[in-house]
Amino acid sequence: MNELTHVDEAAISGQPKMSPAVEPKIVARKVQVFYGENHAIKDVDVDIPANSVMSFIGPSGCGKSTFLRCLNRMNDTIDVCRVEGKIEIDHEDIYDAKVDPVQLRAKVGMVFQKPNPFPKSIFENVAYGPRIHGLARTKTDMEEIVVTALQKAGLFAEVKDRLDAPGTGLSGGQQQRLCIARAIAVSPEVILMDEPCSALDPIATAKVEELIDELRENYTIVIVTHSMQQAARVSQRTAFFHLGLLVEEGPTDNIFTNPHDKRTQDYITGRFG
Amino acid sequence: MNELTHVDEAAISGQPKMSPAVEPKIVARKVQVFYGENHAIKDVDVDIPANSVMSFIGPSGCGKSTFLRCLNRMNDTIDVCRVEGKIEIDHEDIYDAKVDPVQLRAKVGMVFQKPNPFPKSIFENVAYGPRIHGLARTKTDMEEIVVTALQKAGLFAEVKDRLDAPGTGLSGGQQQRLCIARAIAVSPEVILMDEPCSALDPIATAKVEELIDELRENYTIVIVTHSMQQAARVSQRTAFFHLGLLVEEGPTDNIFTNPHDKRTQDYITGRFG
Amino acid sequence: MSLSVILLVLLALAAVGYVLGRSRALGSAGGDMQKLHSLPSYYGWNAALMVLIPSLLVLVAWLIVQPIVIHNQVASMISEASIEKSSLDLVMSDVKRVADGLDTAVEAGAMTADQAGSIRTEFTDVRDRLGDVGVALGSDVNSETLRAAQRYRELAGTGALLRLIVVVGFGIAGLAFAYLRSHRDFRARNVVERVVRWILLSAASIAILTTLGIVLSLIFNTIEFFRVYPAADFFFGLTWSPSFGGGSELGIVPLIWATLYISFIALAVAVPIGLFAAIYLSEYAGPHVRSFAKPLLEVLAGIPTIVYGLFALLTVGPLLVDAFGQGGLFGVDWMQGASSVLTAGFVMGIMLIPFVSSLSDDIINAVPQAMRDGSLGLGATHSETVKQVILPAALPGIVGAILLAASRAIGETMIVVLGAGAAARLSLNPLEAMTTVTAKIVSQLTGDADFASPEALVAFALGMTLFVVTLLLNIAALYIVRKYREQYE
Amino acid sequence: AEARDQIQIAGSSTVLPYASIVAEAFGENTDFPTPVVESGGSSAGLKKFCTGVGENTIDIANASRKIKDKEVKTCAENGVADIIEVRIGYDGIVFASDINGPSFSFTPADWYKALSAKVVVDGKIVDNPYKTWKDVNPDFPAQPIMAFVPGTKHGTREVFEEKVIVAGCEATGDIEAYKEAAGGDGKAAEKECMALRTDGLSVDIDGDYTETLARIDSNKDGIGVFGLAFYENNTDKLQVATMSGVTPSTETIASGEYPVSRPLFFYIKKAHIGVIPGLKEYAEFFVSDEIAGPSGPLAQYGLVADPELAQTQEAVTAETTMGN
Amino acid sequence: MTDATLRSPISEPARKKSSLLAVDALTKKRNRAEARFKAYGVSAVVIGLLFLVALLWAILSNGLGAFSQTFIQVPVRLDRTAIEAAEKSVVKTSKYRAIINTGFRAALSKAGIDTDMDDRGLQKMMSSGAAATLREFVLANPDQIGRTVTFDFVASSRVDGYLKGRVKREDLVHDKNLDAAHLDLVDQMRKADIVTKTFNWEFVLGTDASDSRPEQAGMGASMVGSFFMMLVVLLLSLPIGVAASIYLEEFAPQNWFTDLIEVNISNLAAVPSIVFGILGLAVFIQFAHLPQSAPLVGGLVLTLMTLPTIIISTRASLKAVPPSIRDAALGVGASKMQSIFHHVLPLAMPGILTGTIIGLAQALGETAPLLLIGMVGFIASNFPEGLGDGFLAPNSAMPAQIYEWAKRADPAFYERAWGGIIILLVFLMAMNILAIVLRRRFERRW
Ligand SMILES: Nc1ncnc2c1ncn2[C@@H]1O[C@H](COP(=O)(O)OP(=O)(O)OP(=O)(O)O)[C@@H](O)[C@H]1O
Ligand SMILES: Nc1ncnc2c1ncn2[C@@H]1O[C@H](COP(=O)(O)OP(=O)(O)OP(=O)(O)O)[C@@H](O)[C@H]1O
Ligand SMILES: [Mg+2]
Ligand SMILES: [Mg+2]
Ligand SMILES: O=P([O-])([O-])[O-]
Repeated sequence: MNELTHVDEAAISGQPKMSPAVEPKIVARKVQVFYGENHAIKDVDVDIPANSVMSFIGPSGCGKSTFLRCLNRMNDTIDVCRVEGKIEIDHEDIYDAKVDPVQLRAKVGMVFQKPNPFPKSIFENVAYGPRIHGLARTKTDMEEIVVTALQKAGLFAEVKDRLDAPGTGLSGGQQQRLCIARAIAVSPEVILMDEPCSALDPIATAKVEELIDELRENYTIVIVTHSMQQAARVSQRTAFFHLGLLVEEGPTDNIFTNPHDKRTQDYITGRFG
Repeated sequence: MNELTHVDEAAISGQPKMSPAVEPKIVARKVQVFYGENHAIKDVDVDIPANSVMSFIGPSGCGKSTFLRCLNRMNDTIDVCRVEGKIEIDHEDIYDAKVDPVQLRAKVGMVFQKPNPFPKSIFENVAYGPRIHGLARTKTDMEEIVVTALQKAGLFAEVKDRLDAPGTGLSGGQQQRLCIARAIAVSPEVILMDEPCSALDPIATAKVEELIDELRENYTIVIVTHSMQQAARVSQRTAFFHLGLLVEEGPTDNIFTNPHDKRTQDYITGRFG
Repeated sequence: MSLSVILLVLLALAAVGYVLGRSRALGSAGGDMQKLHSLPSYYGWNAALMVLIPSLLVLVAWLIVQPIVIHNQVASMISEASIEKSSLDLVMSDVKRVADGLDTAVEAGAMTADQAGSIRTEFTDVRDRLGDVGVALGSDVNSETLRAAQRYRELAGTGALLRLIVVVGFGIAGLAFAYLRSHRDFRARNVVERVVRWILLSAASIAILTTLGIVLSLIFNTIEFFRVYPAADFFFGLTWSPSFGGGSELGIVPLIWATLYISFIALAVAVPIGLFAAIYLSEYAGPHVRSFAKPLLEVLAGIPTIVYGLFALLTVGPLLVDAFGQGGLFGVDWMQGASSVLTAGFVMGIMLIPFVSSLSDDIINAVPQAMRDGSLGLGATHSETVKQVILPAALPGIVGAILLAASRAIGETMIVVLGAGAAARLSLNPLEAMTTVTAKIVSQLTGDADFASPEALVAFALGMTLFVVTLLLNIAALYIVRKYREQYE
Repeated sequence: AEARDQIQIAGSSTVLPYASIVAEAFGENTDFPTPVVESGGSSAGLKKFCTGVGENTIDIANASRKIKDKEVKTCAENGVADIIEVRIGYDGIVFASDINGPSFSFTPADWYKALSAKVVVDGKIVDNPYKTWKDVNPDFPAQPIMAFVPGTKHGTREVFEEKVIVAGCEATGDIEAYKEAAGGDGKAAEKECMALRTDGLSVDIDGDYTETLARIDSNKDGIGVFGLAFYENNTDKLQVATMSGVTPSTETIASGEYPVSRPLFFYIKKAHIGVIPGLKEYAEFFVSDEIAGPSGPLAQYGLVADPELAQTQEAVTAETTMGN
Repeated sequence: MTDATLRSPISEPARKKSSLLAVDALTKKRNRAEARFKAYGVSAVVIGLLFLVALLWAILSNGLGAFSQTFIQVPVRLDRTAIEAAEKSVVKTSKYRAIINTGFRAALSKAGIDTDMDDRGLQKMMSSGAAATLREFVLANPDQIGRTVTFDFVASSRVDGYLKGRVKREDLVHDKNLDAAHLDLVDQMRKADIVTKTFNWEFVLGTDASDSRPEQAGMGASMVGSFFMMLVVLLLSLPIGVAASIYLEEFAPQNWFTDLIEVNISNLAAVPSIVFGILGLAVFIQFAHLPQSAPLVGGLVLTLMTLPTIIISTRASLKAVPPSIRDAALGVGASKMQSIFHHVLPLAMPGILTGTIIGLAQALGETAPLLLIGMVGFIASNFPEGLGDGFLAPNSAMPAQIYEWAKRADPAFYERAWGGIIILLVFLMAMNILAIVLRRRFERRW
């Protein structure tokens, strides 16, 4: 522990902090990710402030999802994937041997890019998380949690008559919202959302954005999005990734109005490639 | 055949044509789709003109994907799904017993909402269609087809060094583009795209839109999208679905600037729900 | 010999058909594959199938009919007197043997073909001549037999020639037909796929045919059994005690009971161990552990059951007696000898481990990673993910594996005979010796009782009853699986 | 169709060892191919034998019992009318226990009292109360009764019941009590004698003598019923008990001194003689003095040579069928 | 109903902030459950492997002895008159034994061993097959008559057992096949290098021998029988099983007929193997007139028996292939057939191969059905002469051979039965190795 803290201090102090305004919830330093030979994330340093929304933008394949998956160690499940560097949440190194990824993931929830409902009923899909974390004492508690989560995700009205139908029989956008409901039902501290609105129509998108705004008060949210409008609408800070590098990071307004880096500028003006 | 044409005429003449300007490629009349008890598409009539782009918009779960899947009979694969009514492509009833769904699907290609690459190499993913349709005589031919398709889908640059790597190891957006490449590699007459850009960043989206525009000259394209901007940018006609009904259909400009139906108006102004 | 020639000719024709069909289709499209309805190879396959299928069907029919025709022709040459002396069947087999002998002699060069057709018993000792080329005959050849044999050879020769002509003719006709049809608009793929589909259907129908065969091969003797033994006593009798002298009691109840009991114990051993092993191998173990542990466990399925039987009798049984027998570890006197339901069930369970583990492992492995990610992403532990997401998704396959293991348990003999004993008993105590339906089928079938007696015939009735009982169990299982099936994606 | 050129034999597993010895020697000593000897039991063999005549059926059935009249009838119905019966000798049935245990000299009465389901004690028919051999006969040690007897599928069981249990029943006089209870019905009384106890002290063996041996191996108190040949090959593990004072051996059985034995047979389809090459030669070879005689390899292996072998030889040579 | 009217647990988090490094009570509990679960898994595998080790230990310790064999070296003078006399008698081999005896005595006295044993006694040292070996040699090499040729005769099972430690001096008191005097002789002969113990190729490659000659019995012929049977099983059951599964899983309409087939298949799995033997006897032998005891018939019966196993496992793994893969193929215009053969089948391959491995293992070790079609017993001590013969000539199979040996009286057969099991297992592994390697290559997650 000692030795590790030691290294931390050194590593962190050795880097200029990018957003000293708020106390950062998540601190990443020199993160490298390899898929076998493929160097997918290169030397990424970023601070993610608490109780705010940060969005990751960048061209497809630049490593947004990969980096996001580092934050709750979902990359552990990919055999060929190797993560280096240091990521701290609340000053605790999440790659520390003592950290239990299970507890980490309960604290850092995730909505995946491809909707992946369980082959269970809609109700069971949402109830699953609260049940394993023991969040509901009674059946009524559980029902309340499920209904609330579905409402938050804007799905309840559409499925209230068929909570027992399989979640896999929903439309693409419905599945996505089901996955959002599933993630917020366990009320994590940090929520990672990988393109949560990509399959959603504008109205559903607006609802989810509203939800994100609401959640921000108590949670730290990281969202990957392809829509710069969305990034502008919901996030306080934005990070721009390109070819595995974090090119630029800062207050959303700055990034969009006054980017420092040529690549960022090119990207947001659509002048890329 | 005679008898069938007979019925057609009656059915079609009984309905007011909605877009008499161009010769329609696809004509749908009184289409009903049921998932078991769930009545997902109700009485949809639509003409889709040749050599143009038509977009389907509407809130999530309204039946866009379901209707799209009727057009190449992909719904045949879902046991509980039942389709009624008549759909004609080039004046031939595609639900006729004589029609070979395989030939139909070769003619009517599809990009699915959830990217579903084969667990094979990237090259094989794209080469598969051309191979079964005998589109390439030699290995070089095949390579050319694959490379061209990947280039058109805007993926080639990113994967050219790892054409032998599995397609499932790509990022979400890359997988989506791979599926687009796979669909256009067999050069169908009609291309159905279910939210092809939902996982794509603006630049990739722009490329795909460019591709759609280019393809329009020779192909008929139907695209499901959540982005009204995208619908406005790429399509000549737009159809708005709501709760399984086709509420309104017409030239894209009209729909967005001067919708007849209250529901359409509400939807495009974001005043829904 | 000529049969393989025909087959070779047909194969060659099929190959030619493939090439011709393909090239003609391509030609009709001006060499442009895209103008064809189907891939060129489908036209080739179409032609090949058109050559093979009709001609092979004709060949099979010919193979069945020709011997009958020849047999009848030759049989008419045999005099009443010789039939009187033995039987037509035997005389005919003698004829065939002599004919074969002549063939062999010609082949070996001991006779010319002419000689073989013209020798007479009056001038030649045929038995001797044939003996010289290593053809043993049971007795001297009389002139009638020899003439019949020569006629037989003649007919067989003509038949073979005709057969060649007709079968190859069909092949050529099929080839021509397919060739003419190989045109760019011809839906070759659909035709080929339809044929393949028929092939698939006929493969599936083999199960029905097998069942039919089993029922037919059991039913007559079963009926015979019920004619000599009252059905009610058989189905409801609580005692099983056959005896040679007659007066056997042949109640099936104790046997069915023990069958279910032993199978249950076997599954109680195999399912937890097998399932946990499968989960461990597919979810936790690294590729190295997996790649050696899985095949090793599969060896358990390949060890002959007699070894398991001896293992039960000599190792497991005595251990159990040490524990539960008189003056044993637990000081209880529940077990008399090494043989018991528990002994057999336990050892059978070991044998069944790979049935559960290997099949389940494959199924669990096939559950998409996205399911695991979804669950792990919610903060579930690996075991929670397995229990609540993966196993339900893999359930149909796992149930299939368990059913297979159960089936195997019901059908097992050797382990029961050695591990559970041979005496039928109706008891709840798993430490007592009992025996199963299958074991009794084997013992009554291979026993010494008069084969027309109820003691021997009962084997068929037992087989039939077991068949019906398992059929009912399977229908129930099918129903349950249908009800709880979960489909991912 | 190719003609069959080797003799096909099926039937009793008791006869199998002898048949295999003869078949092997026949193949070695003649120009005929070695016959195929299937096992599967007397009943199954006779059943196959009686399916009909012709190449597709077997030529010889081995049996450890005489063919039954009903079977002869079925045979005849299927065209197997002329059957030559050949008795090859006798199978001695012996009682043996673990070599390191005490030795026994039994009488049939001891076995009856030890194994019968019911016995007569003080004039009353009661469930068998005996638990040790000493209870049965005070001369015996107090070893728990544990008998491994042939299962009901075995022909040996019939012999055991008739020549040991019923004989013992008669010797003790218990049969009279049963007869009385059954109202004078002798058949019923015999049945009563033969019913073996089901409390686990008498264990049926449906398998072979190797199984019986293995069971004695795992339970040293056990006493098993074996074939003489099997015992003679396993004298390192087993000690044999005398019956009524006679030690079983090929000599004592042949002379009739030792009472428990059964004849072994094989049956030939006469119709196949002259058709299947070597069939008659095989039969003659089998019963020749050099093979089946008292100093031949069969006796060497444990078969009790038939004192009337000469008659059998004659019958075979003359192709005398049953009933003639 | 609007969302705002509902109390939301999200605005007041149910879990208080906690350190990741300190594991909370619930997580501890869940982790313990996790550890337990994993431990169950490990112990399941370990238990399975322990049983395997125990069984293999039993097999090896009992069976390895069968792989060595004692031979006695005897120079035999092939005397013409003696041979001619022998050829005239009914049981010629018994006369040849006398010729061997003469040679044997000479060899003994040459080695300075004198014995007063009679001829019968001497014969007990050697397998009764020795005479047949000699006769065969003489018939094959008539030019050698008159010369002296040195033979390695197989020693009798008792002598062999003595050298292997199986037969003890004190056991021979009641043994009529050998007595202590013989053992003294063996000891002396060993000193004189007349007896040797070598690897027993005859056991691996040879044919069965009768009950009186365990020392001569080998697995070779039955291995060939099993080989041809397995060939039939593999060539029929794999394609038919896979084809049937594809039909049922992918093409069959959901109706009563499909259900009937489905129930039938699972029911066939529960049919005792001996019933398949009854079927084989009735259908293949009595109805179709295929020959008795033929590996072809055995193979057909075992095919029917193996089919359910392969079908059940294949269907389960076809079911496990996600529908999106099928959609993807259909979407680019592949026919259903193509989507199955190009995409679904390769993904289902591991399960199919597992079914094949288990099904073949079962078929390879099965005896009961062979009993009824005549492949158990003392069968054709000859190797098949060609391919056709391999399928049609009477032959046994490995498990039947083992089963036969296990029943025979001479304890030497017991050793051979276990040795046969070793060969069977080696055969099994050789047979499966390809499937196991293939399966590893097809295994992947998506
Ligand atoms: N396989 C299925 N089984 C049962 N119901 C289904 C199935 N697929 C879709 N549905 C239902 O049919 C309705 C229409 O679904 P569809 O997928 O067409 O919606 P959509 O317009 O494509 O929505 P989205 O934009 O979210 O993809 C929805 O209510 C959905 O739940
Ligand atoms: N499982 C994997 N195995 C190998 N390479 C992978 C894997 N997942 C992603 N990659 C590669 O890593 C790089 C980054 O992928 P990532 O999924 O992080 O992109 P992304 O920014 O999320 O893109 P998108 O917006 O398209 O989802 C890509 O080049 C991708 O091909
Ligand atoms: Mg991504
Ligand atoms: Mg959709
Ligand atoms: O096999 P058997 O008929 O002799 O018991």
